[in-house]
Amino acid sequence: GGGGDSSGSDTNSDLDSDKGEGVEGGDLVLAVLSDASSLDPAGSNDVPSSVVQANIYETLVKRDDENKVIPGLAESWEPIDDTTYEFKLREGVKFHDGEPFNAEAVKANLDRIRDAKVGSPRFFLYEMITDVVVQDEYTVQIKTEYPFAPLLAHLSHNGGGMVSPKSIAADYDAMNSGKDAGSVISTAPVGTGYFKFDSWQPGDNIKLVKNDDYWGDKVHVDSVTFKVIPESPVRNADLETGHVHIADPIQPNEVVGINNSDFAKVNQKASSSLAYLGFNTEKEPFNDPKVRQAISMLVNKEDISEGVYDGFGVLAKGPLAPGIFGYNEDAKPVDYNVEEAKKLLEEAGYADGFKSSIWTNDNPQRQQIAVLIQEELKKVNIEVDINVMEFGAYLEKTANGEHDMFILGWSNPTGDADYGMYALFHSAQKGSPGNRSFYENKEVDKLLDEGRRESNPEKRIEIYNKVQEHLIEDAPMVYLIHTEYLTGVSNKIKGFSIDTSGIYQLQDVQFVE
Amino acid sequence: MAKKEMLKVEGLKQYFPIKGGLMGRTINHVKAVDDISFTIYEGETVSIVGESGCGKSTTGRSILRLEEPTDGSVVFNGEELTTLSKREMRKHRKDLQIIFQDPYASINPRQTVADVLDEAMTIQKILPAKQRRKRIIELLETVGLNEYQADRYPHEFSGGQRQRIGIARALSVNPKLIICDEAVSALDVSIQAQVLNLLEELQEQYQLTYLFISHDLGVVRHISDRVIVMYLGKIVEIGDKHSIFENAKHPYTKALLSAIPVPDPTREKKHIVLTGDVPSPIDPPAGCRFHTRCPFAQDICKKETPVLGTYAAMADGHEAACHFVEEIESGTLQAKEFEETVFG
Amino acid sequence: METDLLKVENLRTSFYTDDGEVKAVDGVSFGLPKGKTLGIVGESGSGKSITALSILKLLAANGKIVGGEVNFKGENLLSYSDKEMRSIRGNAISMIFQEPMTSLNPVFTVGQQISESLVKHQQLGKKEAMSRSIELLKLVGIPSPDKRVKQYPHELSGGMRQRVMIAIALACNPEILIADEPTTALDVTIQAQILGLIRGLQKKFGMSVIMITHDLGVVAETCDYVAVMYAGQVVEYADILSLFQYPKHPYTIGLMNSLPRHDKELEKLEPILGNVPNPKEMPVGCRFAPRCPAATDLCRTKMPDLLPDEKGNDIRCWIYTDQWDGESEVTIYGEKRNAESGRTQTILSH
Amino acid sequence: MTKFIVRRLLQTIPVLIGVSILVFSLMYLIPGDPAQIIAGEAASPQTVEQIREKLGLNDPAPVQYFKYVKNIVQGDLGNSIRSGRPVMDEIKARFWITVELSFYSTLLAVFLGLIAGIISAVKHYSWSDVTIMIVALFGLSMPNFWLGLMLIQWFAIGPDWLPEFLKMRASGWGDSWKQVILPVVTLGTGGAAIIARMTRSSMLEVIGQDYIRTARAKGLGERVVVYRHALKNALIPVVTVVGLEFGGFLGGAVLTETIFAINGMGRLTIDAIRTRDFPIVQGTVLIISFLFVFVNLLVDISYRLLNKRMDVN
Amino acid sequence: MVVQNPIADVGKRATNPKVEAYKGLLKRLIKNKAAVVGGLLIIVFILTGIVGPYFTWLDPNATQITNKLAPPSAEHWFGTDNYGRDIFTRIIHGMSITMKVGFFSVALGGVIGVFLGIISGYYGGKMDTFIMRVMDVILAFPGILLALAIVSVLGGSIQNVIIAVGIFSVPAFARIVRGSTLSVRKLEYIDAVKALGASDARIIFKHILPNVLSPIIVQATLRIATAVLTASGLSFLGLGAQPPTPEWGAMLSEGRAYMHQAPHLVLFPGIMIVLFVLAFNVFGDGLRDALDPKMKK
Ligand SMILES: Nc1ncnc2c1ncn2[C@@H]1O[C@H](COP(=O)(O)OP(=O)(O)OP(=O)(O)O)[C@@H](O)[C@H]1O
Ligand SMILES: Nc1ncnc2c1ncn2[C@@H]1O[C@H](COP(=O)(O)OP(=O)(O)OP(=O)(O)O)[C@@H](O)[C@H]1O
Ligand SMILES: [Mg+2]
Ligand SMILES: [Mg+2]
Repeated sequence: GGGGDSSGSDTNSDLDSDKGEGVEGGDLVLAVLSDASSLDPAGSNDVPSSVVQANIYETLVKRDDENKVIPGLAESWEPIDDTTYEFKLREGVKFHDGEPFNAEAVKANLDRIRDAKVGSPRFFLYEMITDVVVQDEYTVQIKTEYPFAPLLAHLSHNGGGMVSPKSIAADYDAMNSGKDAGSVISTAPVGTGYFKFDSWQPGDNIKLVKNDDYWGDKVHVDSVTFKVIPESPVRNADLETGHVHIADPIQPNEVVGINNSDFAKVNQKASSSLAYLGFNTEKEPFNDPKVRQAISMLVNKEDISEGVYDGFGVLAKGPLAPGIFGYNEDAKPVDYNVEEAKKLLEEAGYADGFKSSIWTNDNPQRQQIAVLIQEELKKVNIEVDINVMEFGAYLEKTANGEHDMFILGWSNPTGDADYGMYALFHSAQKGSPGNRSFYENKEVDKLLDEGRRESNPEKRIEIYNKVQEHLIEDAPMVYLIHTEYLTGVSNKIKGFSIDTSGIYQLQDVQFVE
Repeated sequence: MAKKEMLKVEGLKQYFPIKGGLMGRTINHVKAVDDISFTIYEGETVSIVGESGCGKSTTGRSILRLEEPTDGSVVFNGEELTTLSKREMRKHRKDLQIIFQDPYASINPRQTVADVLDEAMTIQKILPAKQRRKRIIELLETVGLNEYQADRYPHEFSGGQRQRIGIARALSVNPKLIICDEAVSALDVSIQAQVLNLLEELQEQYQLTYLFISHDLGVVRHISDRVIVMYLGKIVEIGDKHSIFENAKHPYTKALLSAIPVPDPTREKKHIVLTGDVPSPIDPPAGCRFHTRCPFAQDICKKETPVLGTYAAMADGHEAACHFVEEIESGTLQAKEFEETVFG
Repeated sequence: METDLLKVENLRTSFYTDDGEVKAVDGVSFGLPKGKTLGIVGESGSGKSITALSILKLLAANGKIVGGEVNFKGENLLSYSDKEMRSIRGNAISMIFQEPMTSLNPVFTVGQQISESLVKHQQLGKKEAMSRSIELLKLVGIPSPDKRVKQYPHELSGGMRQRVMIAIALACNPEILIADEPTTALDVTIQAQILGLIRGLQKKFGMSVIMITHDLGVVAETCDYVAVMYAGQVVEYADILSLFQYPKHPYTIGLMNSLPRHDKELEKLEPILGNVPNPKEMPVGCRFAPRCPAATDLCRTKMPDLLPDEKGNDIRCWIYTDQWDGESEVTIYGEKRNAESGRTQTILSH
Repeated sequence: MTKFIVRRLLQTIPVLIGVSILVFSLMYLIPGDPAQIIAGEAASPQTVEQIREKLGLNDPAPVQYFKYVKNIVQGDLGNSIRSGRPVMDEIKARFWITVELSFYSTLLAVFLGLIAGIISAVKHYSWSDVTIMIVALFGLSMPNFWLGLMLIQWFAIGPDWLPEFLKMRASGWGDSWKQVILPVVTLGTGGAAIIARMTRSSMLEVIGQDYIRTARAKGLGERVVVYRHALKNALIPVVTVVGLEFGGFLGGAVLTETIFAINGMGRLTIDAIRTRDFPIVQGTVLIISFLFVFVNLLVDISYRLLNKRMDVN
Repeated sequence: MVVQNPIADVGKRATNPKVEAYKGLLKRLIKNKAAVVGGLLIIVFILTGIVGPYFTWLDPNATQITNKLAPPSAEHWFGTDNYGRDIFTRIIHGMSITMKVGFFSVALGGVIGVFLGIISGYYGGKMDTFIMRVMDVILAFPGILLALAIVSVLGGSIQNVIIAVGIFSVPAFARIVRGSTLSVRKLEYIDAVKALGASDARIIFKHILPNVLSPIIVQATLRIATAVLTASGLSFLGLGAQPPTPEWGAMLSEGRAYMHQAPHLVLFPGIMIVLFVLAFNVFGDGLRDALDPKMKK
């Protein structure tokens, strides 16, 4: 099915259609769910931090809306051999502190994020890098341990944001005097981006100001403030009363109301993330693929999409969202089919159903999904309890494999199939790295390893298509939905968009008259 | 004398710690009872009198080990009580009973009279359960209550009747000695007389020994054989009641006796009025504790604590703790600023 | 007999409770001549305090004066408005309460509490009032009064607090001082101080005093006249000598005989039998009848009136009326009394 | 007095030690590894291990606790796991917001509560008494987050006809009175109700005391009796309640802060618990507990100022 | 032996005294109009909680996405929620859960608190100091955080909410009971039974406990109110009952996302909580007045 397909497109242009002329200046206020934890690209790995960092730092390469890698701070690049990439850097770029951006800076950054003493939560992005070699002022080579195809995608990740070498040095000095890593960089972030850091009231707001010395097109607004407002009704109230200009996220059920209002519209954007119902494939009865398939057939994704997301989402066929490199257009999703499911259960010896549980964390959408699935499973006498856990406990317990079924999400900030599947399904990644289904399939392992190393994009697509077929067949999880980012955008501004990993694009935003 | 010693108290001290200062250390003590000794013989009534806070009740409570004495010995019926374990002590409690002042507070409001008495007998295993009811009714009759009142709750009785229940409870375990701590003070005069008479009759009937604590000298004179006068934790005078009431030697006892209004309008209304208030037992005055209010006080009184002694013109067993008993008696020592007041 | 400064006639006060009406005071009559002391004695709960409070109209919210008169200098206080009453209270008539511990406001200094009356009734300034307070404290015998005025009640001993209460009561030179058990909470030696003090002040200022107590000793030593109360009523009103020498009412006799005394040895106490009647279930006839050894059918069915005798003392007992239906000589708690039949009746209460 | 204060301050030490042990062991017992949480849903074991090592989470619990206590004694509450900032800094930013919020709420509660309570007591059993007490009971029975939501619905979003000047700001704290009112009302309502009831019963009780009768016996007017003699005494138990309420507000501000997006200590603590940011949780709990104890110390002091009787003990 | 004269008897009725004692209490309780209203409400709540679920004609958990967020109507009295479940039915089914939370958490906190309070008050000394310091710690510890921590450790479920709220209410009971124990312990009848040789256990259970019962009962009714509020606060923070349990606090918390669009989702559970809490507050107040002899007029 494809109930949500059409809504996957970017509605940006509609949004701005009858707005007036843009003006320069103004303070743009965004209401966000939670505060950044660190403004050091190596300091955290959460979305709230990323959305701010993306405006301060730039990466060597970027991805466009079609997920194609495009130049960032690197003007061009080429593979030298299987394990070496060479980058030509943009010249004349300066950090906010006036330091020049050059190959040394790239090396300093990539070395830092891999430094055990720094203990970066984004280490995993670059753990395959063995060396960064400065060729000349504007040329740098990156060497990896093994051929690693998604390297460019990984470099486009926020974790690859370039920090001023002066800050890095200062940060190391601070570490030597007993401070935590990132203490300097996070409190006074210095990048090359179109916004400069201004102030941070932890827990409340972060303010960035326009970088007048930016090497490219400068932003229109004078400053941008990310204001933390955890409660949805309050975000909306502020949007309505004009205290904020962008409210993120909007609850699906609120979209119609806002779109009908005269103060704001909702920006929809398909995300690259996946919501899924995972099975503990090492536990009875979920070690039987038939049971997993049966349950997959019992999950009414349409209902979930309608009921939980008010239709704002793309029904998932497999683990990858449309648009991600490696997405299999032709994959046959498991369809809702109660009869077939009953048959499968019978074959598996569970004609009379069984008792089980679904775990989830205190995320309202996941809870709602759990409730709907619980109701569906009742139809085949599968009695499930819902167990809502607080996030920390949830992650730990699912990593330990204490669960039966669980609902979780997986986002894909690199836009590459490897990121979307390796951690989730490779048997080497069981538990905390991401494979909380404890799924193990030799063939899939092999394919995933190959996909990483293969540098030919065509071949990679082929490999990943195969993986997806296996994954649909084996059903280690029920692929539920690729949600949409729903962002309330005030009628007072235009030019706003958001990318598939949820990063706000503020470069073109301006107030309208 | 062939009198049998029933209770012998020696060097009894009861100090209550005062917590305070930093970290709630003990910073001081209330010397409620400070080294007192006396003996009670079988079948007699000994009273303790004295002003509020002088340690009368504490003496009684320490003897019963309701408060663990700080120091001293209490020999009851030949047996040292202070060294008994709690468990052994519980067995001995049968012989030592107590009746309290407040008829409203001294019975559990949630027990019927029968419950109260039954419990007492259960604890001390006085009778098999079946025979207790009969005994309860006997006891009630003994104290002048009726059988039909056995199943009533305390709130259905008047103060005097409650006091009778308290007495019945004390009697129920066949004690040898009963401590009556202000047992009649809360009662109206007319009821008080009923209860006093009852106590006297019971004493006769069961050869009870009473330690009678009261601040009412009229009652004390009526009921006692011997009297102990306490002042600020110490015994200042002790003797048979005639000695005390007719031949008091200690200036405090004299003042005490003289301060009481006499219900006889024809009598001369002269009183010795002590100046000042009773000092605090926390920091009792050095030397004789009474010297701060004593009209005869001399320098030595501020330094040396007088001991109990029998002086000239005092009967056997009559002792007073004053440096100047004889001088005052003979008139060689005159009172300073001795104030006499007339009420009417 | 002098004219009475205060004359209470057939005062009746009731409380209205969940369980119905409680007739706490039900027929109280007495007179208080100027400069004299009247004692009110009686058992706990007999209505002594309520009588006093009724005079000043200071009853709790659920209490109400339902009858009688309180004549002060010929005017019935019961007809006074609230405002008029306030000008009497603390001024012409003042009162000392039973409990020195709880009758002073813990959050104000002694000085503040004394001054209040002065400011209110004598229109003194704050400063004057304070220096007058110091004088008053000196008057009641509190040492270093200039320091004490600044202290709070808890810093004083019980005896001192009671003196402060007296100072408050005396502040405006009252004509009548009502002392409701002013010494019950105190030790005998302190009691002696306080009673001596009140007596001395009375002599000095010539005021009349109502001394409420249950202690016959106190009465004997301080009073000129005595009203004996029983179960809400005055049962006997007499001058002090008559009362002690020849008590007439059986209750008074019983009371005297059940009193253990420290000044002389008594063979055996003669207690009054039985208990005080429950205020909710008062006997229909004489209220003392259930406990009276001489009670007859008449006593049990009809309430006697409070009637004057030849000495001008009042007595509420059938024995001393011509309606008496018992023996002409009765023995009450060991005392013999002759019935006085044939006397003319004049009803004291109108 | 100084001695008393010093003594009371010292008495708080065992309580704070208890609190620190409690919070430490709770944090230790709670499942959820901070390193794992920082690393997120997709964390390679190496990444997690690196973080653990960095945070010193591999030490045994007692070692961690003593390290922690040692640092506290030196005035160092450690660094936030999540942000790496010193806990002191993290708290400082929010501390005054929560204190302010609690303070204003207490002020409102006291103001409303006292007025209502006095009226109620003085007009005992009148219709105004009954009305006030019914309103107070409702105030007491209302979940305050619900009240907060309702207030936002009515006064922040509001119906169209709501005049502009009545429209309050739904989020944040303190830039204008419009950002203050809703949270303060939300937090203060329950307290106002409690104080009103307390004041009423305390007034009624005091009015029955002997010394009130003494005041009347002096011939004082009813107003003087009620407002001078009774109120000052009646305030004593009320002060205790105020102290407890203020303490309660500090902890209870969690919900209010969450709803109104107020960046205070409550929200910080909740977020920190969620992210297993141990040092922050320990720091905030310690500080909130300390404040609670401190406020109660203030209560005790005002007790003594109001009521000199307390000196006896 | 004959004692002078038999004493006149006070009352002549020979009714059962136990009944008499409680009759008085009941009488005073009934005089308090608010208490009667509160008591009746509680009875209605209890009855509904017990039998209500048998009389509802809809399944409280049956989802019907097509009919979600329906406003109140003849068919759905209180409307439907975001899954299309009938709110009225859910509220009826949630009644017993709310009651369970209230009763059991108070029972838990009460039993522990009463025990600690009695021990503390009766033995005094070091034991008392220690227990009371621990209580201080719990009191000083921000309540909601304590609950949060407990629920985090044990996982979110009704039982754990009960445990959390129960522990949270321990200090209140302990303090009150300690206070009353201290005053009861001073009463002379305690010394009297001690002098009879009664063991500590007997004194505590037979003589102290029954006499500190009335403040406990009052505290318990008022605590039930607080407990329900605390529990709903926990649900609001997402730490309460597990879905799809129709616990009112959880309903409220889930419904808040739809506040603008479908206010009935928060209105009805909110009102129910207020009423429930109100009933116990009112009743507790009345009980306190009835048990307090000072209020006897
Ligand atoms: N448990 C206790 N802790 C501290 N001090 C106490 C304790 N019991 C009694 N005291 C103090 O000991 C002193 C003597 O008290 P006690 O009760 O024995 O006096 P009393 O002579 O019986 O007085 P009263 O006539 O008022 O009953 C008093 O100062 C009292 O305050
Ligand atoms: N507010 C009240 N409500 C109901 N009954 C009351 C009230 N005040 C007093 N009484 C009753 O009035 C009666 C008389 O009380 P009163 O205080 O005058 O006694 P008393 O003679 O002063 O006793 P005591 O010697 O104990 O002070 C008592 O039965 C008492 O119970
Ligand atoms: Mg005593
Ligand atoms: Mg009285």
